[in-house]
Amino acid sequence: MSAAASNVLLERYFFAPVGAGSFAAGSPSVAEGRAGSRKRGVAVQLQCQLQGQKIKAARFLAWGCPHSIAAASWLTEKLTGLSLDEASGVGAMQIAAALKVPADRLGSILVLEDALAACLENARSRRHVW
Amino acid sequence: MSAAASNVLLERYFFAPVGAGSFAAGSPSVAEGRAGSRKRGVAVQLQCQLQGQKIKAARFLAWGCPHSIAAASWLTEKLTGLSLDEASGVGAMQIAAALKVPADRLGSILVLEDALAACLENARSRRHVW
Amino acid sequence: MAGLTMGSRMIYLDYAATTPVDAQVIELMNQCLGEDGDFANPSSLHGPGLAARARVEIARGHVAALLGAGSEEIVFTSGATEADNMAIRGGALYQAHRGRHIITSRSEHRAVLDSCKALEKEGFEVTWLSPAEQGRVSVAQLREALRPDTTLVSLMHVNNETGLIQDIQSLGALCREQGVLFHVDAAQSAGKLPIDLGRLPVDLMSFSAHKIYGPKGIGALFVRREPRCNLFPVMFGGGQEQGLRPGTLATHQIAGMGKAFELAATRMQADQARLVGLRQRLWQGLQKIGGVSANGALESCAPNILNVSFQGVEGESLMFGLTGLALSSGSACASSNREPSYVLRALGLDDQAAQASLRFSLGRSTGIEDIDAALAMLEEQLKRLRELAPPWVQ
Amino acid sequence: MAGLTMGSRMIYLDYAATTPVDAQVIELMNQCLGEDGDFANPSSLHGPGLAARARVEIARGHVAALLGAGSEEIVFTSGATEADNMAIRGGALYQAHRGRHIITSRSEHRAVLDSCKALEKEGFEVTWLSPAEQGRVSVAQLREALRPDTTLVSLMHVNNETGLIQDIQSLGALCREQGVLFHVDAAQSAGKLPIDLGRLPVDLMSFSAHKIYGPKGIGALFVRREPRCNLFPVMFGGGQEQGLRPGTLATHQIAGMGKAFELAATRMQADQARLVGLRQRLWQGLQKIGGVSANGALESCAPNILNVSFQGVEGESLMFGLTGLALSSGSACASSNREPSYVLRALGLDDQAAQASLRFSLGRSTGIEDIDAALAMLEEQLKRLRELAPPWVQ
Ligand SMILES: Cc1ncc(COP(=O)(O)O)c(C=O)c1O
Ligand SMILES: Cc1ncc(COP(=O)(O)O)c(C=O)c1O
Repeated sequence: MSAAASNVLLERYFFAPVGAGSFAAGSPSVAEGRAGSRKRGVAVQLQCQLQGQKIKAARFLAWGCPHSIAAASWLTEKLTGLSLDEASGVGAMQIAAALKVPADRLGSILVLEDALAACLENARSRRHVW
Repeated sequence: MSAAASNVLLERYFFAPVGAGSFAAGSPSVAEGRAGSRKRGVAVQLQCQLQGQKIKAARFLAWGCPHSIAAASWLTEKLTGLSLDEASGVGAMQIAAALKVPADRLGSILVLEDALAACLENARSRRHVW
Repeated sequence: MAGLTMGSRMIYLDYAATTPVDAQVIELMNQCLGEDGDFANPSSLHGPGLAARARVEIARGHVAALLGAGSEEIVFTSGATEADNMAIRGGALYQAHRGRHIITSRSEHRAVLDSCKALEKEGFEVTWLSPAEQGRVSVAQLREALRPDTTLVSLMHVNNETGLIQDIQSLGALCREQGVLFHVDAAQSAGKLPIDLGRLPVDLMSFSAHKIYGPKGIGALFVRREPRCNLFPVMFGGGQEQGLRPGTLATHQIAGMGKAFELAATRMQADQARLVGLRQRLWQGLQKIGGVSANGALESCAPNILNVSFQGVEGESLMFGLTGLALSSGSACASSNREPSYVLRALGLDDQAAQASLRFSLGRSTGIEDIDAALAMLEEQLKRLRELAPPWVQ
Repeated sequence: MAGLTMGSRMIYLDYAATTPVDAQVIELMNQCLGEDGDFANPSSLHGPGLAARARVEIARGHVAALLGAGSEEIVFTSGATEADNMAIRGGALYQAHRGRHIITSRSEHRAVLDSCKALEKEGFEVTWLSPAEQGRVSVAQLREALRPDTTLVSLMHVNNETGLIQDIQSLGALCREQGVLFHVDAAQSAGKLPIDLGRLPVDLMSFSAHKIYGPKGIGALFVRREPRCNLFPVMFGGGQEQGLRPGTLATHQIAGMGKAFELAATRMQADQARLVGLRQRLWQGLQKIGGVSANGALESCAPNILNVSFQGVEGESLMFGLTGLALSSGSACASSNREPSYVLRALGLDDQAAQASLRFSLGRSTGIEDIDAALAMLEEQLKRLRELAPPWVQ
């Protein structure tokens, strides 16, 4: 319903987002990262369910522009099956390119990148406990 | 073909002018008056064929706006049968009222009045000769 | 009633941005276009020109009649934007020898705001009133702002984003008392609320045809004759429209505006009564969904507009999600850029709340089933997007 | 060919005042008006808005294509009058820091003359060139008028009264060489003469739709991008048209203009060749009647216009007598008042000769039989009025 409507991937991940939701909180195998705020116009929560070094599954919650929601969804799909090291190689530019995010929306993607970083950081810090 | 087109008398006397033309020049029974010029935008020539004190017939030639042509024609009709004294009672205001001449065209009618005055003056001056 | 749906069940609820042109208006416009119609230049003195001129003057009469104005007080323009520019710029420049202070409010249409800002750059002083609750400017507030060098006050009748109705009667009375020109942008009120310029203390009033089922690209400025209101022209040329607005008169556009105003005169009461009912249904439905607040008390707003803030969702995603609804999140003009509505900001909303607001504007073809379908779509998207939002976001 | 006759055999020979709208243009306009059409606001971001926006951009492409311009260089306005105002006022104000001298000619359209006069009142200096033979401005004349503080030159392409074609290529080259903005009013030439803005040294060019079978009330200004030409806006508001021209985009008007320009591109050559022939027939017929002189050499004038002075008749009576002909004695804009044409005066005609001049302007529906019928009417009235004139009048 805007000029962006011709972006097929954007529409798919926005209207039928995979990975939407969250895992039961407090599980030791779930790492979580948050970034953004209402004031910034974007807020993302990313969770990864770990199996050893691997991301078995990922979930997101997002509040923000359509690109931020779609990108968060796309990211959960992307992360699934990656090792933590591989996951930390996924950056804002790759996400933006995949979803054809316009330049003026890169800010939202950077917030998403922050959430991923926080989540991976959280995952690594948890590994000590196991 | 202008805003004045709704003026029936104007149209009648403009498109089918009675009294158009001139009498053979130099006849002792024909008085003539001229007024106006190209520069003024109106020029009228009025001739009266006299029979004693009476105007037996009148003719005009006119160059100017539609009102001036129609008014000159109307005047020749009006003059026919009048005595010279009666004729000198016919003035610009009467002509203008009869043809519903708008205020911004009264100048043309004043030229016509001048032509009438000159014609009657000429008529009176000729009476001495007879 | 059929409801105005387009393509794959698109429900149009953006009548305040623009309306479809009424079938009777279209028919009349078509009579002024082609070889067999009155296509000639209304300034030409030949027969076809006079026929076109007659069309123009009939239309002028209809516009004047709806407003209780004299025909000679109606100047056709290319729209309300141009009328606003003419009134504000033209009025201020004409009065510049008396003073260089003008007054307006922060929630005016951009045509007014930007006209005032342009004058500011040229050395005029502008007082920008901050409307109080719901966007209303009070007489006391205006009185306080008036100065000996104030020459013009510009305040809109009905706000295009919230629908708020300004009390132009009282505000105008104060202006008249102080000998200050009073301009009112009535683009959103003409044909929707009764306007009687025979009684209203208004010197200049702007109108647009395309907000009431007339064509886009045509409007008018009311310029009072008694007491006479003089303007400096903003455009120069062929001397049309009493020297105030040059350019070949667009017969079909003017005729269309005249017809639209003529139709509004007969339909206004019934139309608006029906819209009050539909808006009520919409508002009740929204309240049932929950997490909503109206930007403006319904009874203070024009019956065709309902502006609502939605809690717990981000505005752009809400709009993007509502693929079946054609409506605006800000004013239509502002909606090409992503800045939050300055009108809602002026009402005290923060950026996010302003952005998560929708303007529902209803019109002649809106039916009950459109309202119900819109509510169903809203409910679905609101539920989905609220569930997607992290609970820790305020 | 049928010929455009109205009511009781009215022959329309006033295509330079305005043209009827082409049937294909009307059809397209109608697709943008009603509920089932693309009536939405082209600035709205919803589906219907985007559909309307697409119509606008397609039209912009057609206008640009006819002129060899880029789409982004076309700004839609309410007509050539507004475009002239924007170019002259906007250009002069933007450049005011560099200088306050502008140059134009005495035979421009009133939109240009009056825009320049308004600037004169605001402290700008204007050099009013007196065109030489036939209304032509020479490069030498322009060179002499240029000063270090000259910022803008405005000269028209085709004169609306005489049809004279100005050598804008050479005049523009001089302006470019001197770093001076060059504005050209092309209301009478677009779609009639080839214009290639890719090559022409013109910075700003004004257009109107209703002179080439498009609707009245819509036009455009070409604003060159390279080298970039900047303007100060003359109207302020919603930011449409790159901030240069506010107001809701009138989709049907813009679409209509686009179609008219698209059609002109395909028809121009054939149309004009035909008109050259018809004009030749008219001119030969007039010469046979006698007592006529052409105001402008035919080969220097646009093929659709023939301006003729008639000896021995007064102008208003000639017009009044020609009930079956719809044509102009001056420019259409000037024809509401009775002042003799200032363009013809500038050519050296006295008041009476200027007034006893007719502008014949031919168009797509003009046929041979229209020319012959017009000649018969002219012969009859000329004979009659000349006989009515006292022989002692010069
Ligand atoms: C209050 C108000 N004023 C002015 C305008 C501009 O009107 P127009 O599109 O006729 O220029 C609008 C609508 O866009 C409006 O809502
Ligand atoms: C040369 C010229 N410029 C400007 C105009 C004005 O055009 P518009 O009627 O589109 O404002 C005209 C026609 O009236 C014209 O002939």
